Amino acid sequence: MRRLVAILKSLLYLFNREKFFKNLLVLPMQLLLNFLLLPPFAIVIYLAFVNWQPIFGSWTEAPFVGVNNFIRLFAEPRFYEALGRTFVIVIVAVAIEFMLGLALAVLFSRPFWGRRICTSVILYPMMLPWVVVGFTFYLLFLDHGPVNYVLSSLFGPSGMISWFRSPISAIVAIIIGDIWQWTPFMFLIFYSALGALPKDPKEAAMTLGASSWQIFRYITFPMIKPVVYVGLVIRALECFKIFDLVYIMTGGGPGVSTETLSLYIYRVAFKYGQLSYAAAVAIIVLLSIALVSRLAVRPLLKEVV
Amino acid sequence: MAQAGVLLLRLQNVKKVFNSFVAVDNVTLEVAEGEFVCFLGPSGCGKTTTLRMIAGLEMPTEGEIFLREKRITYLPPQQRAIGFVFQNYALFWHMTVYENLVFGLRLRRFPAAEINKRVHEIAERFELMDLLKVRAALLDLSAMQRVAIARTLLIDPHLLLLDEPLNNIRPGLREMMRADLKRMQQELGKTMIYVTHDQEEALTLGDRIVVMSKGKIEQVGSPQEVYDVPATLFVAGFIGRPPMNLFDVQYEVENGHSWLVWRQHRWCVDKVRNQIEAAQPEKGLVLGVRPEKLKISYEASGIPAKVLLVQPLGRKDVLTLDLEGTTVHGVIPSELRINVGDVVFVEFPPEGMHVFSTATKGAIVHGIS
Amino acid sequence: MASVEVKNISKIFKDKPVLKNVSFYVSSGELFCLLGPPGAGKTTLFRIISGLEKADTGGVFFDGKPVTSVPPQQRDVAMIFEDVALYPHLTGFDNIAYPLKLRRLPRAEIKKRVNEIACLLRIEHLLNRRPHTFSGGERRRVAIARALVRNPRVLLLDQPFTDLDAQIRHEMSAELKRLQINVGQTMLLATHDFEEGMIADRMAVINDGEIHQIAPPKEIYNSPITRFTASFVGSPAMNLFSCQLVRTATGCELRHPAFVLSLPWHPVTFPQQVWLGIRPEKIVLEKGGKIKARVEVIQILGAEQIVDLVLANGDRFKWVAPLSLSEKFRRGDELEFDFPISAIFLFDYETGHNLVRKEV
Amino acid sequence: MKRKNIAMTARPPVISAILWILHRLVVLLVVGVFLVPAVWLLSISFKPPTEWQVFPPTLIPRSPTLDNYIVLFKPEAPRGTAAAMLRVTEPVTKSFLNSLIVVPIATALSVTVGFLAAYAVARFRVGGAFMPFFVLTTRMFPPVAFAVPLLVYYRWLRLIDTPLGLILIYAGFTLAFSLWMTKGFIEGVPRHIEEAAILDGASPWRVLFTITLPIVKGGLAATTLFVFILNWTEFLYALIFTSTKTITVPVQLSHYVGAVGRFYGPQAALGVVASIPVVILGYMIQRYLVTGFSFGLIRR
Repeated sequence: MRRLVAILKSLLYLFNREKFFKNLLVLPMQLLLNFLLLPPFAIVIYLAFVNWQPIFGSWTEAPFVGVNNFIRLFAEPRFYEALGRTFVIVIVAVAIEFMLGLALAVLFSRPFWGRRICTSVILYPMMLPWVVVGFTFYLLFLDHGPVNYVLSSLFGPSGMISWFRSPISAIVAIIIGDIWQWTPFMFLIFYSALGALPKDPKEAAMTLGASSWQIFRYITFPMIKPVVYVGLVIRALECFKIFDLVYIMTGGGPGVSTETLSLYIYRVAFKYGQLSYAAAVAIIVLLSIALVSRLAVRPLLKEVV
Repeated sequence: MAQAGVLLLRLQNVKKVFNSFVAVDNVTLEVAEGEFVCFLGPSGCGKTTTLRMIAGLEMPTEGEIFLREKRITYLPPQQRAIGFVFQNYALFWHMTVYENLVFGLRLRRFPAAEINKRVHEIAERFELMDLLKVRAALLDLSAMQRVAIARTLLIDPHLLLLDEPLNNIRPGLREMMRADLKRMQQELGKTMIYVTHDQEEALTLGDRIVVMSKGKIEQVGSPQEVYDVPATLFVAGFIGRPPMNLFDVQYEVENGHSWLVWRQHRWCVDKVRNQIEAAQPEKGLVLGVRPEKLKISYEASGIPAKVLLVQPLGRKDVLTLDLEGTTVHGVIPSELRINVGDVVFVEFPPEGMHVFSTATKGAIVHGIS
Repeated sequence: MASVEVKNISKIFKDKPVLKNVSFYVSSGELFCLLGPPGAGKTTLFRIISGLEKADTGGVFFDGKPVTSVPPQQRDVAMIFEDVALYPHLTGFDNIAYPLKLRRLPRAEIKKRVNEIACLLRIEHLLNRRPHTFSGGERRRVAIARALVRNPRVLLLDQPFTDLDAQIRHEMSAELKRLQINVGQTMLLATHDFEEGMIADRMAVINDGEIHQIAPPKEIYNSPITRFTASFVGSPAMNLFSCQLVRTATGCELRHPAFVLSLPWHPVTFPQQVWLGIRPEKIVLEKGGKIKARVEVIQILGAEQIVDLVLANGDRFKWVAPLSLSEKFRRGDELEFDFPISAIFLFDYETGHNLVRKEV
Repeated sequence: MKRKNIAMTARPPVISAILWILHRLVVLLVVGVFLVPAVWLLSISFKPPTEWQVFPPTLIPRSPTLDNYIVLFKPEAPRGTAAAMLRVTEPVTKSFLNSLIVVPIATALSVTVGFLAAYAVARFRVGGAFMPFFVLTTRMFPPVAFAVPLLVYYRWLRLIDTPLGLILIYAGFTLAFSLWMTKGFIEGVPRHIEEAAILDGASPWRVLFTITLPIVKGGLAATTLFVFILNWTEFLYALIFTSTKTITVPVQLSHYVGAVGRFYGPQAALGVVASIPVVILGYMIQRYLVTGFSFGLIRR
């Protein structure tokens, strides 16, 4: 019995040593991520170089076709259109969200009565299920919905637009929906950054004679630049993935004129079942995003490390 | 009651209340041109709040502030041209030292050549020449402090306010920087108001010291006055380290003579009898004697006391004595060899005996000789 | 209570030597002070003694037995950090009881010992309150109680009182001395304020990871063996003048641009350039004295006054004058001083070591 | 040095009063704009079928009704024309049940795994400084690109349309947020407190669970709620990896929009019901979000 206790004690001792403790902490994360990430990486590469569709039966016997899928991808006009459309949405939406978010953060930086309630009203869109936001804006932009009502009362009946008929107005509707849901995210980042700033430098600038605008331009904004950068990078990458809003509001229509990259991949893979081709597209997208985020994060790494 | 010299700043019944907490209570003060005034008091006594009201960073609830007889009570800080050095220096961390220094001048649209001349002039005096290109966040503490003062001086302020600037600098370096600050102030003749909780710092720096407690001014006086003639029990206890020894004594008149009695010891106070009697001695008196003034020796000529602790401080030793049950502090030159456990004799020097009224906490008489 | 010995401890951090071959011995129950400027390596040394960090070379011994490989949990060392580090989510009682709970002591005994230590440190009123309601002094007392309740072999205090008001700081160091006498606990106090360290039985002056001198505080004050120790211990710091050293028949002569002093003795070794050191309070005001200086700044400090003087060549030094002399001079006066021979120290210009005297 | 006073336009009190009012007006306008969509959704959800398509659209329903909400949970309840028109197949309760099973478990798994890993990263620099950014990039990839291989992998593991499958996906893809936010809160705990506990004799596990965890439990709660919101509102993976048995609320809503066509009442009602939990949770953690979101990049 005594020997058993001795073994147990040394095991416990081993168990407690820092190195063992350190690796044990990270183990669950590694297990989960490896389970979820590694096999799919292998599969997507395998799929991209064969030609397989679920209807052809088991994917293990699929014929090897080399880079055909990639060739087809780079020759596919619909892919480029979807990519172009996604870029347009990202650039316009994120730019407006950045300006609105910053303006709101400055507006809210000075305390006023009821600031807490107003802040929570501004933050709630971010929490909503994307599908609900999509559906709500779908209702708003209906031919006889409130938006057209406002337009008609302003510019008369001719001012009304049937939003989901023409591609441009459909995309504008989508962008407005995205702005409404994600301006709060940019607001939150700027608002917390302004809050975290030390107060002393601003007061010092005041005693040196700086007006509130000069304080913002020379002191406040430069100091929150790292956070602004992070906010923009994260929001741009997140917006690039836009799917729910488009799926609910326009379903990619009219025709494929508002189809974004994610919707295109979804259609090709899960509607038309061309999984090999979709795998090729997925690889290209994954690689480009990895490159972009690696580049975008590097200046930040220099700053933080 | 400002000293001789042109009146620069006047505070009149200034009061500041932070939702029901009275931070500053009816402060009236005058500061003359070229003076070095120290606000001294424990943390939370309202000294920093008063400083911030002079700079315009806080607005008083009541009272007025005048700068050269011009009312500036509600003027924003931008228009007061009053320099403020913060406790953690408040430099523009993302800018270089040069950009910090020129910030004020650029706002005033000074010509570039003029700015350059002035900056290099003051960088020379503050030994910042080789730090001009360094980012403020990477400086060491004393450099940060020098940049903070230089930056403020460059806008040639009416007066300079400093909020415990030497607080996080280690003792050895701190003495040197105090002497530099004092010398620079005398050379530039710039009026300064310096806030500190360290009584030694206030005594060595201030031409005049404003002792504050719980938002009120306890006493305003030269370092000599607040040390030798403390106006209240608080000032007596706060100035001087180790603090003044205090004894509850009774006032008795016996066969024509007036005595202060403590336990079975008595001291004749005939010379100051009328002052004491004018302050209702029956309400209770407090006798205060500074540890440095106590005569401590082995000859049997005073009250016996046992030495509990010897705390050497280099050139002098602080003794903790048990005088008939009450703890008393004494100070002796370190050459005098006294060690723990000895019995020594303590004599109260008549000229060093301060008498306070227990009721009003105010001083009645200083020295009964 | 255990004795602590540190042998040839060296540590390089990011290829900068932080500790260079540090050795000293602290007997059981002694209050030992480690005095040095910030960045001298005090904290790193304490982290090595407590086991939180490993030294590159050298060993740590408690009562002669090596503990270098013993993990911090079993080394039974208590440390008070500069930011005191109380457990913010526990009450005063639970903070102090935490180490005892880890040792699975019965509840009754924990309660007894916690109350015992609480009344020794006069903090009974803090036991059922949370740390954020404590004042600076109270936080230190609870931390000390938490450390002493388990009678650790060694108590390390890493600059515990630096951010307290001056008044409370000296009360706390007196309190430490009182605890050392009552409890007989071996304590190591690290500080950069020499006044705080003067209550120790012995003091080690450390700078840039090197021990300059180990001796009782008074001995270090009166006979510093290096220039650094002389200037670091004492407030205001010792005045230092760089002079040429010339051998003469009767001893030696110190040539300074503003004055010349002759000494009846001369040092064993004869460096060309030396530092002349004299404590500010040892300087004597004397008509006809050799040293002429102009009064620049007078600072009155209660019973004394600190006078800043500047020599003809611009060198500055300080003089501590008793108040009784205050009427004798004002700012701008030219005064004459004499440096008493017994109060003079000579340090080698390069090495900074005190030069050994040789009576002629 | 001649003193140049500053050419400052002193703001007379009148202008600052106007500014004050203007500031309040703009705030109200902004709040209004953010409320309009939600109010419109609510008003539709209380309107009978007749008022769904009326032009000009009315904000306050003339004859408010609760049918749209009732029909969600009990489609067979014959309620005049509304039910007949709806022909809704299955009730919403199943998708709510699925969501209430999958989302909490996935959240708990994600935060637990994330917290443990965050502690290792914050305290022992495991994986170097780049590790947290690597985990963040899992968040960068467009989910649909990742779903392609995952679908084949899940079919092979027979995890499609199973709660376990969805739980693993949700936990994995919110791990980045769990790790990032808890790391920020852990770094808020001064190291000395943990070292004091070590010297008191506590083993590394005991330090983690009796000292660090209690101090950061506020932040941990906020992270849990935030991850809950992310999982509750997730749509794409739920759409692809579930078909009938484990569909979640967002997928149910998309089916509604597609299949039921112009029946905006019940769709709006489901939208409102799906949003209520997350809006409440969002309000509760607002304070933590404001502090947690500056990514610790603001410093001297």
